[in-house]
Amino acid sequence: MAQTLVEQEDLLVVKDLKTHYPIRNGLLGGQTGSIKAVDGVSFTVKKGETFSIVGESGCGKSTVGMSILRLTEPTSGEVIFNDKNVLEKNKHELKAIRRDMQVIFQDTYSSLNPKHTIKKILSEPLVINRKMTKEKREERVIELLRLVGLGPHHLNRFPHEFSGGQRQRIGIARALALNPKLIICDEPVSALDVSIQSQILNLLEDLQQKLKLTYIFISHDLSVVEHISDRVAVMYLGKIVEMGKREEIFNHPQHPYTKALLSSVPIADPKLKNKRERIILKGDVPSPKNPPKGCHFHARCPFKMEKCEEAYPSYVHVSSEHRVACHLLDS
Amino acid sequence: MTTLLEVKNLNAGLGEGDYRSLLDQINFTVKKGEAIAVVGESGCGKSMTALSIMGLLPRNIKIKSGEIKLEGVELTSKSQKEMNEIRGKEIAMIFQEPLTSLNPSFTIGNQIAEVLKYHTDYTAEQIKEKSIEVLKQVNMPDPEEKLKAYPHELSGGMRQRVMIAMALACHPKILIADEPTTALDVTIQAQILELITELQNKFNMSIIMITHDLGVVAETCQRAIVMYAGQIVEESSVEELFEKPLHPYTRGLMLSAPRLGNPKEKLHVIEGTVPDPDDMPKGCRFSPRCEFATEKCFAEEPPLEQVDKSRRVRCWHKLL
Amino acid sequence: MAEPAIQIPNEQTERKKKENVRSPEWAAFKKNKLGMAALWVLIAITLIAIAAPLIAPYDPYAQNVANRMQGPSAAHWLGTDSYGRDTLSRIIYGSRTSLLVGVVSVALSGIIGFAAGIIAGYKGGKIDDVIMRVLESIQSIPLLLLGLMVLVAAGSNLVTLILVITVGLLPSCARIARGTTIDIKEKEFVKAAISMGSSTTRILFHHILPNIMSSLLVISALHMTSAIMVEASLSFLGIGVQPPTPTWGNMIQDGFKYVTLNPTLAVYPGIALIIVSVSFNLVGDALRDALDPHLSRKR
Amino acid sequence: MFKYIIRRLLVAIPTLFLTITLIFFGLRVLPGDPAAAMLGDNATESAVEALREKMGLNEPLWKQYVDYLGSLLQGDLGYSFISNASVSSQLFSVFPDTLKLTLAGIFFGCLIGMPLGIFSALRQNTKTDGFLRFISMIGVSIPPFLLGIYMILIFSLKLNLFPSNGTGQGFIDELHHLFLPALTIGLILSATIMRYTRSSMLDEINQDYIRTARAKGIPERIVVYKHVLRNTLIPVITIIGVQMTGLLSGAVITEAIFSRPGLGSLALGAITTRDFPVLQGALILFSVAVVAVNLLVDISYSIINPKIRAK
Repeated sequence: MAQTLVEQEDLLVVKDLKTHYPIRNGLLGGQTGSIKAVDGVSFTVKKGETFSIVGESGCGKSTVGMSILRLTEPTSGEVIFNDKNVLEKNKHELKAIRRDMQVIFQDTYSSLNPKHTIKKILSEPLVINRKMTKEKREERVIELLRLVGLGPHHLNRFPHEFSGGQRQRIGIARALALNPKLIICDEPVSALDVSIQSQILNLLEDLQQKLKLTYIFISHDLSVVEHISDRVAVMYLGKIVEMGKREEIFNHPQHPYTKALLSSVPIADPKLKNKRERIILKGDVPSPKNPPKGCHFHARCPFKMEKCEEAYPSYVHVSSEHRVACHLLDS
Repeated sequence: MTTLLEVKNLNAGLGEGDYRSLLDQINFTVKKGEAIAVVGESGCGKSMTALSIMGLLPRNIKIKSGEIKLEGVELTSKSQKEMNEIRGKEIAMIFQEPLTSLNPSFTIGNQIAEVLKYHTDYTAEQIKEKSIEVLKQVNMPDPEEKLKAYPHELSGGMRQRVMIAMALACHPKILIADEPTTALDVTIQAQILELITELQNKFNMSIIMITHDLGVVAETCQRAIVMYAGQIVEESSVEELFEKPLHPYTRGLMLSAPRLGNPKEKLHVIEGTVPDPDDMPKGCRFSPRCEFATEKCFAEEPPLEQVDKSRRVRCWHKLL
Repeated sequence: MAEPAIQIPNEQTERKKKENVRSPEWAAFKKNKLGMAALWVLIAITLIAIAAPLIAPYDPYAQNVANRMQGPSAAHWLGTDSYGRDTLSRIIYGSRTSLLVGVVSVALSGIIGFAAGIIAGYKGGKIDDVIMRVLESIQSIPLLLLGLMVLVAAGSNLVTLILVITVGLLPSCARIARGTTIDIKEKEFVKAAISMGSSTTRILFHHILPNIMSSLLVISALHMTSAIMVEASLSFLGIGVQPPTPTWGNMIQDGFKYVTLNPTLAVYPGIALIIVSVSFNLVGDALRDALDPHLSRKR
Repeated sequence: MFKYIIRRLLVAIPTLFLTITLIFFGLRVLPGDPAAAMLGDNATESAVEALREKMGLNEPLWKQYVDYLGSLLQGDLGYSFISNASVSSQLFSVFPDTLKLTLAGIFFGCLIGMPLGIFSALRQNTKTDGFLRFISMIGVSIPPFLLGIYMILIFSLKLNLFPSNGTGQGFIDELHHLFLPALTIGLILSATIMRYTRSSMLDEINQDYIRTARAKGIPERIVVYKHVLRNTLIPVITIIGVQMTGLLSGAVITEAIFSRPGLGSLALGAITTRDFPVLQGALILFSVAVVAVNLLVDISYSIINPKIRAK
């Protein structure tokens, strides 16, 4: 976990980011509408912290990550990384920026090229970006393997010879190869068993301290998010509904959705079973193809008011870091 | 409480020649009206245990020995045809992926009616009434309309409700739920778990909840069986289990999962991975990953020992 | 009724034996006896075709009117045709045409079709639409009739014949390449490569091509059969390779003319044709099984 | 669904247009002079030139193309160079014969292929399955003309069961004549259908919802016939569309071998006389047929499949 957050510089500023996917359903394959996967998201990530984005499937959390990297092309907005606007850069400049921003994926099978050995996988970023002698490169690859708890004897093996946890370690090593400043972790432990999950979470924390990394941690698992984050953003249907420091979000949630989300998590303690206050939401997450008018959450919200159906609430600052988009806090 | 289902010394494995053991000496009972959890990581044999009870093991996996008795009646010797009288009527099962578990070509109504058609003497009229009734029981909005819907027209949570409705249609004595909420979002998971508990109490139904999530165990079950590498390593009431796990693996599982409300500095780690059935460690199967392992653990396999009336553990160095 | 196997989700991961790790595909292929046998047959036939002048007992063009339409004998193992030419020698020489037409048209259609498919699949959008629409149109022209037309208009010759078959094979080459490219393009290792700064060329040659190579190999093997069959059909109709150059197609045509006198004349070259096309299909199928046991059922 | 059908129709039109364009340019861009080809090797230069003039080959290419499209729109495929008869009327007079043969072939293909595919899948990895798969492998590797010849050799010449040529008079006799050629096409199609049915069935049997059906305690026969078969056979229908070009080519050559009238025989006859307009007309008609059948298959698939229907 990161040190004190006061006075830390911003590494990444995201302003009003929108990523809309066209829906092609017209007669000649024309566009009839759009899925607003990410619809006006703003946040800043400070150097050395872990910023988490949490939400249910379809809320757009992964799209935010992919849009920052421009692996998915955003529709509008600003992504300022190290004082450079990522969205305005051309191919060449982008390549330079991307060296400092790397990504780790959920699916450890598809994130490693099955035809390449571990050596080749880990050498690739070095071959592309660094002028290095073969010997230097090999040294660096072994150093990377050691960093994630693997060894030189793994060099000539193929991804399918490893377990899921080991493959994720390789994915992390590859992301580290170019000494990035920011790593976007897209559900990095969701596909792993509990006992392996803790290995990877600990590794990520160790690496953060050792290498002064900044993480954007995307996950649907609130327990994992609480464990690893410094600050948390809760997303619902393309928008951030609540954002704040970890303690603020987990101990004093303000948005009804955050509250419901937290109370939905099953707790591994039978003694708490009947003591917890539980909010069970009615209905399903609406389709992002046509989100409800007004506050997107109003259809499921236990505290719905008239104005919730009419206008999307603007952000209310509960504290300097903690902001909430809910009409309940308007007054 | 009366014993409903009894699984005795069940062994199952893959293939004929190079036999690979997948289930080893599985022993447990399910009492009337209780919810029992089978917990473990992937590859520990929990789904295999469920499929053995249903008589639905894949063709290449065979039960080698052991008994499965439902109210004293032996199931393993029954033919597939005889098992059809039991499946869906006495024991029902729901699965992890509600999307792929429903046939995309038939309406919800058709798929619910099917269960009733082959297990009751209802007329078409009665079947329809009953179908609407079970959909109401699982809190499905506009059940009559939903009968005409196709699975792809419903959300994941709705589909899982349909699966549960289908399972409930004939009032089974046991419901086997194989990771019923793993594929669902957390707010939907809460809905479904609440529903399952509600139905268990309402119909005094027994539940075998197969899950990897200790949170689900704590919230929905009274008793738990912890499995590792094809064996039962611990059995206990849920309260006692969380109070004081006796097996190092159980303890490790509990400590390694981050828990809401106490963000600790460092997570506990169980080193290594679950062993491959091809290459099981000698002695205790957990020994290579166990922080308490001694020489005895590497050499001799511990028995599943009765500790007190309701607890059993398979370990040489129980964490008493 | 046999109880079909249910797939076991996550219960145990299939782990490949250690020694097969380097090339699990080749190891799996070797296990397929039928596929291996077919591969040997093809190797043998290729060698025969190359060494035809050394192997053939007679000159395939040497006529001997006194000896026409003979049944099998010690001197002529498969008898003689209506001009008294040795059938066996003509079949041996015929393999040259079949294999030449097959190899060249499969190679040509592969180079063009795979490239078009990979570009369509990788780039997507408008380019994809245009390429696919053109190929769809080609696909709706019956190849055999197109061949007839073109060969009539341009005169029968080997080059035109090969070009026609090449055009006919293009759509399915492109389709396979496009489909597999899209599959691989969506994989996260490609996204990772982009985020590391890989150029498009590098992604195509380092990441996509090696992963779709095996599918392209499979379709090429299956296309050999198609090419050989079309060549034989056109030659049978008398507009492919012209007599007296021996091809299996025109030998069958010749035999069919005298089918009442000596039916075996049409049978022997036919059997040769079937052996070769079955072999290519068997190799293709075995390859597919070896590459992806799940994919093998998709056809 | 209605929208889907309309969209599918709108896509078919440019495809058809492109196909016709490709045929036009394909035939003109390739080397060789059709006029010279039509007249044979001994033609004088002036005769060739006269024919070029008559065929409009001396016009600029774009003019030829516009004229060609214009007359196509009016259903005019030109006039036979040999008989001077209208090509379209010639084509349509023999079209029913080809249609009959093709439909009978599809009938045999499904009749043989589907049950064998199901049978083979239910006995997956047994000797029976292996044998059937090998047979189907030969089936997809044998060119139609060869199978046709062997059919004649065996059933007409050796066993004398069926006639080897002509169409016959009266319904029964016609069927008698139709049997062998239709079986030839059908057998080859059945090999593909069998392989496809088998693989589609195996895919289906491994689906989660089949496990659900079993868990419901439904009799195995219902599981197979209701849950597996329905989803198996729907996609099998679509391969008939995919196989259409092959089927028509098969029909052409089968007609030639069995000396039956039809589009194929007409086209083949036109080759010997070098009757260029007839050949081009046949090619266009065949291509239109392929596009149309694919359209029909897609639309009927969308009607059967609830997932597309919902759109």
